[in-house]
Amino acid sequence: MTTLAFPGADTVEAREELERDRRPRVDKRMAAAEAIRRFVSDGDVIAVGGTNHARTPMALLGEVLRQGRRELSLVRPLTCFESELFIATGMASKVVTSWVGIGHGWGLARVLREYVESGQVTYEEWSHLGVGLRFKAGAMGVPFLPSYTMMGSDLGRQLDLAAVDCPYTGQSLNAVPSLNPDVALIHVQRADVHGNAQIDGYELMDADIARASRRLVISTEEIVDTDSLRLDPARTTIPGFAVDAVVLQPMGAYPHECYGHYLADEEAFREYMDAVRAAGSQGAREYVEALVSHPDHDSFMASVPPHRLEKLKADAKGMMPR
Amino acid sequence: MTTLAFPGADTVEAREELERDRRPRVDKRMAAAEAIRRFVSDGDVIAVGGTNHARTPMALLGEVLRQGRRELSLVRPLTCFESELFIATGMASKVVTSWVGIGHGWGLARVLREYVESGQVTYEEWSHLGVGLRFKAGAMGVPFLPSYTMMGSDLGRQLDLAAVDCPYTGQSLNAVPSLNPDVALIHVQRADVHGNAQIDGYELMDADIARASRRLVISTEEIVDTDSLRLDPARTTIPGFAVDAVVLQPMGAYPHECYGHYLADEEAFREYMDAVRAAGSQGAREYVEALVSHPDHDSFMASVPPHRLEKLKADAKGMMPR
Amino acid sequence: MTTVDERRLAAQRGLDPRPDEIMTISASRLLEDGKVMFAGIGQPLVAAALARRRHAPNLTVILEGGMVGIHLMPGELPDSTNEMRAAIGAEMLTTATDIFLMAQRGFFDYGFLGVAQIDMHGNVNTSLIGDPERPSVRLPGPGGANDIISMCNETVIVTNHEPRRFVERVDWVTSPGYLTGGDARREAGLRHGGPSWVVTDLALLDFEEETRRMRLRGLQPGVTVEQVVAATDFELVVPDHVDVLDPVTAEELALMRHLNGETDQSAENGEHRAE
Amino acid sequence: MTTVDERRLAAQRGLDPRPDEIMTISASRLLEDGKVMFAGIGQPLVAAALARRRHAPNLTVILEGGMVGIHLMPGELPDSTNEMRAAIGAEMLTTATDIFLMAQRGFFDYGFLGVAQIDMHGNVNTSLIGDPERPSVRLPGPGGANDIISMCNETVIVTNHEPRRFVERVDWVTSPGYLTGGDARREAGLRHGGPSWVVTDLALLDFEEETRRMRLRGLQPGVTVEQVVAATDFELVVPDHVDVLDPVTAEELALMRHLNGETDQSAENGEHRAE
Repeated sequence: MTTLAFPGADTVEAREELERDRRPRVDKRMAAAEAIRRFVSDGDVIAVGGTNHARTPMALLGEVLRQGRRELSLVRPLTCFESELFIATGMASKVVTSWVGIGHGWGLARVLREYVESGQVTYEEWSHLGVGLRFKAGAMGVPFLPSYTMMGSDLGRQLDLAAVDCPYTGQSLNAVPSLNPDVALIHVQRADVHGNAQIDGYELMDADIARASRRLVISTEEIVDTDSLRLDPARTTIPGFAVDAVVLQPMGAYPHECYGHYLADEEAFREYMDAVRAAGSQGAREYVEALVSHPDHDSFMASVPPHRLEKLKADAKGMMPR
Repeated sequence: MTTLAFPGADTVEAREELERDRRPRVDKRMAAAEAIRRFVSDGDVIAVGGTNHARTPMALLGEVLRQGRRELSLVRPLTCFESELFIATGMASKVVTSWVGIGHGWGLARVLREYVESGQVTYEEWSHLGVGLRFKAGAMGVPFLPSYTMMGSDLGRQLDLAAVDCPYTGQSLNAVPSLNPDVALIHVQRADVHGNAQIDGYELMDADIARASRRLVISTEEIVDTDSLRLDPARTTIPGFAVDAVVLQPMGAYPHECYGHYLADEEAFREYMDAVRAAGSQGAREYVEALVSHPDHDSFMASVPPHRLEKLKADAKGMMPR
Repeated sequence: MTTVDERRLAAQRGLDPRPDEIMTISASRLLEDGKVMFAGIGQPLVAAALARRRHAPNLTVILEGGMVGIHLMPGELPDSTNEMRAAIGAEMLTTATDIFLMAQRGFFDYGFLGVAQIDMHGNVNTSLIGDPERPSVRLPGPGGANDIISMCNETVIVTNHEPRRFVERVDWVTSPGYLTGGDARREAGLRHGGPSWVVTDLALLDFEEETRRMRLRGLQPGVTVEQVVAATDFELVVPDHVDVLDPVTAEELALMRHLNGETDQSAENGEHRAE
Repeated sequence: MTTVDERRLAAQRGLDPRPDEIMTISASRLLEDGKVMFAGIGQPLVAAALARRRHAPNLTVILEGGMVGIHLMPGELPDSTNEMRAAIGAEMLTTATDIFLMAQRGFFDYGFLGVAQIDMHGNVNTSLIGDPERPSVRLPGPGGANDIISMCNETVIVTNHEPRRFVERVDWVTSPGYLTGGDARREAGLRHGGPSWVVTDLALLDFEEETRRMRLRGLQPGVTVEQVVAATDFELVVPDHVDVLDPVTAEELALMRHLNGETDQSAENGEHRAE
C-alpha cells in the first residue's frame, strides 16, 4: 500500500509514532499559547472534542485562530459555528463531520454553506456512527471496524467505503476506516497536572478521541489533586498517559456550554449570527478579528459583561440534579 | 452458511430474536427461582458476570444448581470455583474462558484439572481480550471484531480463528467472532424495578455481556427508585431494556466479593478447598448438595455465622475511599 | 375518538391545530407503551412527551448525545440532543457512539426522522439540494439519521407534505429507506428495520410489503385523496379504501402546547411537574 | 551499588534474599520512572511497588481488572487483579476489555509475565503440560498474558531458572514471543512489542536482534555461566563477556518485604503510608 484512501487511518504507523513520542508522567501544565504552538501544525487533522455547542474547546480553538494555521482539517461528530471561524479565515480547507448547524434555532450554517456551495472548502460527510467508529478504531489500535453504518446510502458510495466479509458468517458489512488525528483538543471539567481527566455529564466521543489522537491537548475548568480523582475513579475518562498538555482554562468552552459549569451564551450566538447575516463570511472574519485581538481567553472573557456570565453559571448550577 | 464454527456468533439471528422477544418497561422483579426457571434452559450458553471471585452471581448460579440443568456451557473471562460446581455435578459440559484458578493462594482448580485431563469436559481456551471482544462484538451487533489477540499463538490455531484483511491498509488481523450468549447472569449493586442497573467499582465486561446476551437476569444488592438513578446516571451500566428479570438478592455474590458491600469469605473458600482436597470432585458435589439443601440463597446465608458476614461487610466498607 | 364536547371546547378557544401540530400528534399516537424510542429534537421529542403523558407512560426516550431514559420537563424540552438540558435527569448517560451501537444491536423500537426530501421507497435526503458535486443548497447532513434508519427496528418519518419534498428520486440518499424497492434494502446488507410510517399534515402512509412503494393509509380529517396525490411528486399506491384519521382533540392539542412551553394559559392546568 | 555497611547489616539480620526475592528486585530495577506498566499479582506488583518507592515514583501501574494508576499500600497489595482491594484508590477505573484495548493502541510500556515453560525464542506456556489434546497437567491458562506479550511495547518475563521451564520448544504457545525466531513474530502479524528481558534467580537474559534467540546478559552474584547453561534445556547465546548484576541490597530487601507485608519488624520504618 502506498497511499491510503483515508489519511490518518494507518494504526501501525500511529502506534509507532506513539512508541517514539512517549508521554511520561510529568507536570504537563502549560499556557494555551505554548500548547498550541507545540502541538498544532499547518496541515494537521484536528479532532475537536464535544459536539455542537457542548463542551467545545473554544479557548484552545481561539488560540489556534490567534496564532494562525493553514490547511487544517477539522473532524467533529456534530459541528457548530466554530468550524466557520476556520473556514472564513481560510485556515481550514476541510471539514469532516456528520452535521453542521448553529443550533438554538439559528438554522443552517451560512458561512459553511457559502464555502461548500462555491467549492472553496472540502466537506466530507459521514454518518454520526461513522465518525464515532473512526475514532473508536483509532482508539482500539485497529485499522477498521465493521458496521451497518452508511450501507446502501450515497454517503458510503461517495466516501468509497469498502465492504468487509465476516469470515465466519459470510455477512458483508461496511468497513469503517480508523482515524488517528494528528492532534485532538478537548475541554474537561477537571484534571490533575498529569492529564488524568474527568468529564461530568455527557462524554460524547471524547474518550475515544483522546486515545486515538497522536497528540492531545486538554483544557480544564480546574486542576485538582490526583488524590481527589481516586474518590471517583470511574469518572476518569482520559488517562494521563494519553495527554501531552494540560491547560487550566476556566470558561474554556465559552460561548458554548460546559456541563455543570455554565450554559451556552445565546447572546454571543446572536452577536455572531447578526454579524454573519449582515456581512456573510466577512462577518465571521470580523468576529475572529475581535476575538484574537485579546491576548488570551481570560482577556476575552474579561470583555464579556460579568452579569451575563454569572447568569450562565447560576442557570447551569440550578439545573444540576440534587 | 449452514453451521457456524462458533455457536452464538450469528448476530443477525440474535437480533431477530431480540426483535421477536422485546423486553418492555415493566416491573421485572421476581424470585431467583422463577427467573432461572424461565430464562435458563438445558444446553444454554451462559455468560457469567464478574470475574474470578469478583461480583460473581453466586445466588443465581446456586439456583441453577438447585433446579439442575444439563449440557450447559459456561463463558467467563476469568473463572473461579463456581465452574467446578457445574463440572462436578455434570451440569456443564463446556467451559469457555481465559483462566481458571481458585485465587487467594489456593492455586490450581483441582476439579477442573481432573475433568479436563480425563477428557470429561470440553475446555475452550481464549485470551482475555478474546473473551472480551466476543462479548463486545455481540453487544455491538456485528459478527466479528479485528484484533492482534491470539495471533501467532497456539490459542488462535487451536480455535481455528480466521484472519481478516483491512480493505484499506491490507493489514491482516485475527477476526474474533461475536458471541450472543443464550443467557447472562450478572450481579449488581443496585437496580430499579425495570432493570436499569448501576455497578460500583470495577465494571469488568458486564456492560458488554448484558447487551450481547439474548436473555439477561440480574440480581441486585438493593432495589432503588428510578429517580435515584437520575442523580448519577453515568454510573448506570445496564439499561433496563436489556433486562428480563430483576432479582433482589442481598449478599448475592457471597461467598465471592461485591465491591463496596462485602469482601470474599476466605473461610468459605477454605471449606470448599478442604472438601476438594479431601475427596476430589466428590467434595465439590457434597458442597453443592449442602448448598442446594437450602431452599434459596437467603436461607443459605442464614446458615453462615453472622459475625463472619458482619466482618466481611465492615471490612469492605472500611476500605471505601473517603 | 373525539367527543362533541371537546370539539366545541376547542372551537370556543380558537384552538385550531397548525399543520406541524397535526403531524406531531399523529406521530405520538403511533408510539406504544413500554417501548424504546430514539428521538431527535423538536417534533419527535414533543411527540414522545405527549405519548408519555397520554398513553405510553413507560416509553423510554433515547437521545444521540448519550442519554437514555430522559426526563421531559414541560416547557423545558432541550434545544439540542447534545446539551446539559437533555442530559439532566436521564436514567443513564453513556457515550454518543455507544448509543448508536445499542441501536445496531437492535434495542431501539422506533427511530424518528425529518426530511428535506423523501422518495417513493422511503429514502431520505437531509444533505443537499441539486448536483451532489456542487450542491445549490448545502443542508446540515445526516447527524444520526443515517444510522437511525439503518439500525432501529422501525423508523417513523415526520414531514410536511409538499411536492418538493415528496420526490421521485432524492438528490442524495443520506439515509437509506428501501433503496430501489423490493428486496433492495436487504440485498444492500441492511438486514433490519426500515421506514415504517410517514406522518404528514395531510396523511399517514406506509410501504407496500412486496414493492416497498409508499402507500396511502390514512387521511388527516378534511383532506382528500386528490390533495395528497397532488402534494406528492411520484405515484403513490392508493388503496380502494382509505380511512380518515381521528382528528386532533382539544386535550391533545392543549397538552402538546403545554409540553412545548407555548404560553397558552388555557393549556396550563396548574401542574408543572416532570414527566 | 551495595555498600559494605549494608551487606554487614543484612548478614547481621540474617536477611539473605530468597531466589524469588532476587528476581523481584532485579525486575524492579528495569522499570523506568514515568512509564506505564501492565502488572499482574505477586512478583510484578511487588516489583512495581519497590520501583515506585526507590527510583520510579511516577510509574503508572495498570491491572487487567480495569484499574489505572493503582494505589499500592504496603502490606496490603491485592490478591487478585480483579478485586476491591485492587480497585480502591485507583486514579481511573474502566472496563477489563478497555484495558487491553489501550494496550493494543500502544499505551503500555511494560508487560510482566510469569511462565510454566519458556523456549529459546521467548514463547511462553502457561496452559498445559504434555499432549495438547490430552494434557497431563491443565494449568490456569493465559489470563491476560497472551494479550500482554502481543500488545505491550515490551514484556519482561520473570521466572525461576530450571531446565523444566527453559525448554527447547514449549508444549503450547500460550503467549507468543518471537515464535520460530528471526522475523517470524512480525510475519505472523504481531507488529509491535515482544519479550525484552527474562529475569531469573540466576541471570538476566534478552534476545539477540537478528535471530531472536535467548542471550545471557548478566549473572546474579555468585552464579556462573555454567550454572545458567546447565539450568537451560536449550542452547543459549553466551557472549564472551557477561557482567555480574549488582547484588540485592539490604535496603531493597527490607523495603520489598515491608511492601509485601512480611512481618519482618526490622524492615518496618514506622511509616505505613500509601505509595
